Amino acid sequence: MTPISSFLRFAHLPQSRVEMTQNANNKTPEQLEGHHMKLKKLTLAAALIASSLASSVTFAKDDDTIKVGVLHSLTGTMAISETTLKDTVLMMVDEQNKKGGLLGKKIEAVVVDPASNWPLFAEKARELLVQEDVDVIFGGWTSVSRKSVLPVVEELNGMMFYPVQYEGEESSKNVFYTGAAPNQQAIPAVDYLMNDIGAERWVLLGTDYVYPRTTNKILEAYLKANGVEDKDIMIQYTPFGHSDWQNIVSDVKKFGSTGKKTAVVSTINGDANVPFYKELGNQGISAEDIPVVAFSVGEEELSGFDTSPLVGHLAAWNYFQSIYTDENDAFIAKWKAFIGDEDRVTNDPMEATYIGFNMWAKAVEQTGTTDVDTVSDALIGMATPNLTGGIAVMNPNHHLSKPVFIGEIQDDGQVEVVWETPGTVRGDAWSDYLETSKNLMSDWSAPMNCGSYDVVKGACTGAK
Amino acid sequence: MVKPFLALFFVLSFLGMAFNVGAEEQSFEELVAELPDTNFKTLPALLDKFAEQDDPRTAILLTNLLGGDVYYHPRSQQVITMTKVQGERQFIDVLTSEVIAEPSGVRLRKVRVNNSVRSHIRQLQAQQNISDSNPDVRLKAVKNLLSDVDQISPQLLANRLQKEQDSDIHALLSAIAALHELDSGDESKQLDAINTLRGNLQPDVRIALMQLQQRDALPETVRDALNSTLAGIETQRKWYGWAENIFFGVSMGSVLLLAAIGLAITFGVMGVINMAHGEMIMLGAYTTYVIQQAFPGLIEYSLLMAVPAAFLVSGFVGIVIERSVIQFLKGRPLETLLATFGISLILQQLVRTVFSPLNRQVAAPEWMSGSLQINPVFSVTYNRLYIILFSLTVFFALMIFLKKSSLGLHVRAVAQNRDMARALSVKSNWVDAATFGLGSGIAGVAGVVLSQLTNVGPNLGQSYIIDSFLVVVFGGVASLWGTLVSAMTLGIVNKFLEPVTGPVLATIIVLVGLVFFIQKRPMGLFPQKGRAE
Amino acid sequence: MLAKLMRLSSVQRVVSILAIVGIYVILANTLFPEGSFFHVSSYSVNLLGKYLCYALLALALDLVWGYCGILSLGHGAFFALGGYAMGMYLMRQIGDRGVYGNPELPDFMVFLNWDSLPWFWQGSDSFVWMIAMVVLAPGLLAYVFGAMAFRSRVSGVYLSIMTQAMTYALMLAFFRNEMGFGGNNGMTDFKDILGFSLQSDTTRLVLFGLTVVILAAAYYLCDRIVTCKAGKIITAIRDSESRVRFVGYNSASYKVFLFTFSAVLAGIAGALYVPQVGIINPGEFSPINSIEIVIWVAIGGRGTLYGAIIGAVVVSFAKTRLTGIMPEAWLFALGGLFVLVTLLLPKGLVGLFDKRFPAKKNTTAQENAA
Amino acid sequence: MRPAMMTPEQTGPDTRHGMILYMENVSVSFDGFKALNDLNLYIKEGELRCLIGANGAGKTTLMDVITGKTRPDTGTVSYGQQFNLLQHNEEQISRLGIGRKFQKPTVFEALSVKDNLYLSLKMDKGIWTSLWHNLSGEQKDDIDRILHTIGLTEHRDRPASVLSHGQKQWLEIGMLLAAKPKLLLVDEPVAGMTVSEAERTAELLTSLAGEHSVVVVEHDMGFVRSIARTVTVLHQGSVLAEGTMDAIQSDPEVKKVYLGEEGNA
Repeated sequence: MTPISSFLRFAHLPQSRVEMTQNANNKTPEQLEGHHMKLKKLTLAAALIASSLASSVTFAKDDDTIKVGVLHSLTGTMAISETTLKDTVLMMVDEQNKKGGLLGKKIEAVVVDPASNWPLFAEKARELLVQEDVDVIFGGWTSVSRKSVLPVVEELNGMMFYPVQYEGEESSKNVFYTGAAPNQQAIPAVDYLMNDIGAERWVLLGTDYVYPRTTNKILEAYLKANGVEDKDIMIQYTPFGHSDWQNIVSDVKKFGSTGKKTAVVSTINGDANVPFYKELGNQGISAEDIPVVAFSVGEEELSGFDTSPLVGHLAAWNYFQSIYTDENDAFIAKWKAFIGDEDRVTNDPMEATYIGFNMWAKAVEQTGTTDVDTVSDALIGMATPNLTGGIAVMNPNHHLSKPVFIGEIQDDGQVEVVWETPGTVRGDAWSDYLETSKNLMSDWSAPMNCGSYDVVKGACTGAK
Repeated sequence: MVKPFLALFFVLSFLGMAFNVGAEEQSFEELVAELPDTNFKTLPALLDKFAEQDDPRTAILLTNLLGGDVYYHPRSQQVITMTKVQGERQFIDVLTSEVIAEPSGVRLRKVRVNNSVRSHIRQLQAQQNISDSNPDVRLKAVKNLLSDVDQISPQLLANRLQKEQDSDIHALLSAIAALHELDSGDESKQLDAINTLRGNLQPDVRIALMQLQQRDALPETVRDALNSTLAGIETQRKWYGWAENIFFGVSMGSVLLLAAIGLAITFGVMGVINMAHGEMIMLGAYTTYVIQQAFPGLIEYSLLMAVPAAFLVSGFVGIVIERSVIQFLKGRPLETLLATFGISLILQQLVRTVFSPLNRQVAAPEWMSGSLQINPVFSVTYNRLYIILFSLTVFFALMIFLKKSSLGLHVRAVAQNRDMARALSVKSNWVDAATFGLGSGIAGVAGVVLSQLTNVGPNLGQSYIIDSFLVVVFGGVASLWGTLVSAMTLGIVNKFLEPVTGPVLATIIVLVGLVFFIQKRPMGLFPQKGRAE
Repeated sequence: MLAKLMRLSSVQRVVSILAIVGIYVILANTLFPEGSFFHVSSYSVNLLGKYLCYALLALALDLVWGYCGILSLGHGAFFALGGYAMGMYLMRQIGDRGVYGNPELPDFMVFLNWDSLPWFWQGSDSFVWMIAMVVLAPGLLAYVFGAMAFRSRVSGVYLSIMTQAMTYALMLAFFRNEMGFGGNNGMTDFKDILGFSLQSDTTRLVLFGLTVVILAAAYYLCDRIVTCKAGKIITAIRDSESRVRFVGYNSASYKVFLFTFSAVLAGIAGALYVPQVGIINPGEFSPINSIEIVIWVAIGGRGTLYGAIIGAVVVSFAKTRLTGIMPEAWLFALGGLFVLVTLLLPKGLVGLFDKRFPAKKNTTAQENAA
Repeated sequence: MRPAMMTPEQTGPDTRHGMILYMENVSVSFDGFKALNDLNLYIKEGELRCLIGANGAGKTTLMDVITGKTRPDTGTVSYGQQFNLLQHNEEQISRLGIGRKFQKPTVFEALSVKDNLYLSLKMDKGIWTSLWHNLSGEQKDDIDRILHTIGLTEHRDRPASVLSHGQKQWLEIGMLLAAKPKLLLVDEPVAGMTVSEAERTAELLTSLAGEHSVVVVEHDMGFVRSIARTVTVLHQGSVLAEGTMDAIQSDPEVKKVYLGEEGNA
């Protein structure tokens, strides 16, 4: 029996229902017969559409492979940043397979394109987990993409590694945050500017979305706690992709010409950075007068323009390509070979992906399974080398311990470290400097098992 | 009892030794050998020692350190400068000043400098350069001193004031002298100093005056003079603030104009809802990139070459699009939206495939960098200045072209009445292709300009398409003058709103204003005139 | 035989197909075990539900564009407003299950240190309020915008670009955190609706069924509108507005009515979309989204109501499949599809379809019934 | 929708002085060109008036002014004694009972012939009525009668787009009839018609006069002669002469500026 004929038989069921409704419409028997034929065809077509939607279900899961979902935008506005991470995951998978795969199985990367479209992120995450049955997802860049995916991975009990620095104020059982939390980037950077550079006046510039808002809120609270007055803080938000920075840069210049050392903390998002820095260079704001420290500008962004007018401006990350370690040298060499381009650079989210992948692989090796709960438990406390000569540790709050580096931009687009934390800093899911979250903590290990535990109330807030 | 003496002796002799060692002049070679072991804290002291020497290599070393070009070999500790000469890397041994081969097999380690080291180097240079024979170097050095006037001794200052011939530098030196006097505490000297500084717009001068104002014990006369001088400075600053805003507005307007003017032709004149207009801009920007890659030695001229090249590339693509797609959609203008949207997706992905999704680096030529300092509080950046001039040039060239050339005549004829033009045997097919090519080509030229301002990436076009449509519609479709006025209006309004409302709200207000404006004038600023319909 | 087939009017056809698809999908999802050839997975139900929301949105646009010549490049705004109304309601249903555990305020407000709900959130925890807002928010915006624009006789590209400016301005406004709608992140992590968990398959199935029913009802309504006398006037306005005025019709009021009705449909589509997709954010206001709606309608076939539905489903389906199958080249395929359809199928996909299964003219069908 | 509009439509123009249309001192200019120049025109109730004049004499502009398409720079236009037409827009003017047939036949191409007439019927034209409206028996009869009058009965269900030029002219006249206007403005009704068609048109227009006031703009002097009782000659935006056809033809002024130019017509 072919599937089609079985379809036709099955098609009787809804058809008779429709006949009844049509009868109520006083159709002649003749017309009804017409309906009959017509409806058969229509039913067939409808069934085919519905089944073709479901077609992937019929793929039996291949037991010889472990599937890794890659959920990074390859088109649209975020492709600029995210494509690199897709390639990084592919490189890691490739390498792992060369080492013989995992648990004796090959790893297969399933790449989809959520196209910088946030609802599509949720849809694609569902597709990866349900249709493709992947064991883990590496993906996301923007906060909103993560927020969109979050309910899906929680509902389907998937596992996701999110490799980008973010605003914190979140902790999910199913997500591992391998990028920096604000206390691993923003606070140390401000400390450096305050103590080593002697900054007294502050400009907080950011794109108007949640990461800059949160970061600036934390920084504002932090600065005030350190005795900075309101009049010495200027906060300005711009729309996405803002390209005309003339006034703002000029305002910064004026704000900085009062004799007090002024520093700019920039949480400007990807695309708007190039016009911002170009304007900065052209209006002649030198790093020695008004240093700008950025949290979302790395080697990749800097490779998109000529950095010579910007030498000395700062960036704060947990990794720089310029750091000399054997692991890093090897990683850079491998990356350049994999991508086939001598001029490609590496950056912090790539390191975060690297750490995330290695941790996951190690946890799978250790537990001998890809079961999400088992691997999750094993991941807590897991330690793997990072690329900067230290050890990354996954904490019970699903955030990493990382070193923090402050670097100065060079004219070749690289960033040279000028300051670093003595050891690693433990990522904080909930900021200590915010009224709303200072009493919250996250611990996904037994017995607490809670993403937002209120230490004052002694209860787990939120749904889980 | 002996012990303390002994201890003192040891301490003293140790200090003496240290002093002796320090006093002993180190050779340039010895100092260079210390470079690899320095850090940000120790480097400035080492550089001071370099400065005390008279070695001619020091100046070169300082310049290279400033540029971050000094490296050392991790094993041999050989100190090397690595610079790029015409895109090629060149390695020079610091001691011998000779070009050497690229050290193989190792990543050279950098002698790292940070902002404080760099500003230390600049001050070392300034102290040396204040007596330099080149007036430009002197000017830079004196400006550098202005922010910290105590770096220069009154004797040296008096000496320089006497010798200095250049009036600009002399004025700056007198300002420095006046700043010295401000602190003197002598009433008449202070008054003289304040009068010297009257009308001086240097931010450092203003700061010094404001600091003086903060002091409690000031003679009445000094305070009066101080207040009036500061008030004068503030008034001037306010005026120049306005001038600056207008400049910003015009400059934003000219960017909008450039981006929209091509669309004014394809959309305004031909009626094609050209969603691929942004991608034509993008192609122009990528053309600039390709030109710079092809002629790495000619960065200074790359833009001049890119303008015609981008015009041709985008124009050609435009003609191809017109011939292959749009010509079949005559009389179905709304469907051109669909087709050109498809084309725009394809072009974006094409660029992504060919050039990678990453932004490409387009260098700014020297003459486009920096700013023209009109006075210390008002400067205009060169790139914006050239862009204003360039976009107006393009605009008027296009106007003249449409007025005088036969193609222009045909374009206008077809735009006004297609059937009539055809009846008069204007080959409207050919005219359409040429018009679309012209509009696309100008969009490409806009891309060259935008490559100097923003990201050169696959999404470049997307960020300008909406603005372009708004500009054309606000101005009145099919009116080039309208496009000019509309672009400038939007730019200036935006730039005057922005300081008050912030950029996000400014854009929203402009958009809502536009919607209301169109209710009043449903055909834009410059509607097409005519009796019927 | 063919003659008999032709008797079926398009409205009956579409409603039948929708009923069949709806019932088939629901039954196939519940009756057949997973892994069976006939099983339609919950994932597919969800996806299909999303397509049908898009179809409703396309239907709304086709009504104004295909029948009245109003090319709105801002219909995404109405869709998003409906979605936001639903999102606000769903947000309030989270109650104290948010991360900060505040029973009253959504998480993002707690984070912004707001201590009480802003006025426009008052009542948002009521289902009835939500239904009212889903209709009123897009409806009022469309009414005000339409009343201004159509009375001032803004038309053609001017109108199109103004609608685009409208949605663009709204997008920027909703991006602002001060607006109180969650800024760039929008609203997400919804828990339940009317007490039913949004994660449960049954709720999903019910939402899907509801979407089918509403789409069918909307189709029927739209069909009624375009075939009644007002519909004829609307078509006449599309072809020669000034003539309609000389015949004595206040064309502006017809356009305002149609535009408002269409916006309400779009808002309902948005409200159905949000619980099925799980997120609403300002990206829905982006002008590109609105252009996409136009593309669906054009691909399907403008001026035929079922064309809009076909276009929305086909393009969305293509996007889903292509972004999975060929993640790096799907834009080529999609872009190529747009160009080819425009060139080869000026009437859209239904142009193909109509030649093979020409539907009986609606007008005559109606007359027979009368 | 707008019940307030019902009243004037029901009352109709106040024609107690025998005049249905007053145009006084009307001037219109486009970019300096005076299309109408201090024009005065009065139309009596039930009158059939022909307007003639060279191209650019202002005939179409005059109609535009009456029907609200163009606003005059100066002057007054009133319908009956009580309606100042300058305060009304096209659709209101139409509902007041002024119908217009355009120079270029404009019918609703996508609609059937019958629907073209249906839309033109005199009735409430608000959106709510239109949404729920079904043709009454009386209205169906009206349509059938008009279809018969204009000779398009067998084309009733065909789209108007397939009609010939002449048929479209007829349809447009039919649409005018359906609207039952008090005042008809007819711009070149016989352009593109055969001789016999033109004759029927002349007959129709003549029969309309009396019950309706009719203003006809026409170039075809033969046609004008066949229907006209009073002829108004426009020249450079003003009335040059007014009177019977014979009087006009013997007017030396007219001869000079108009017939002299197009004397062979």
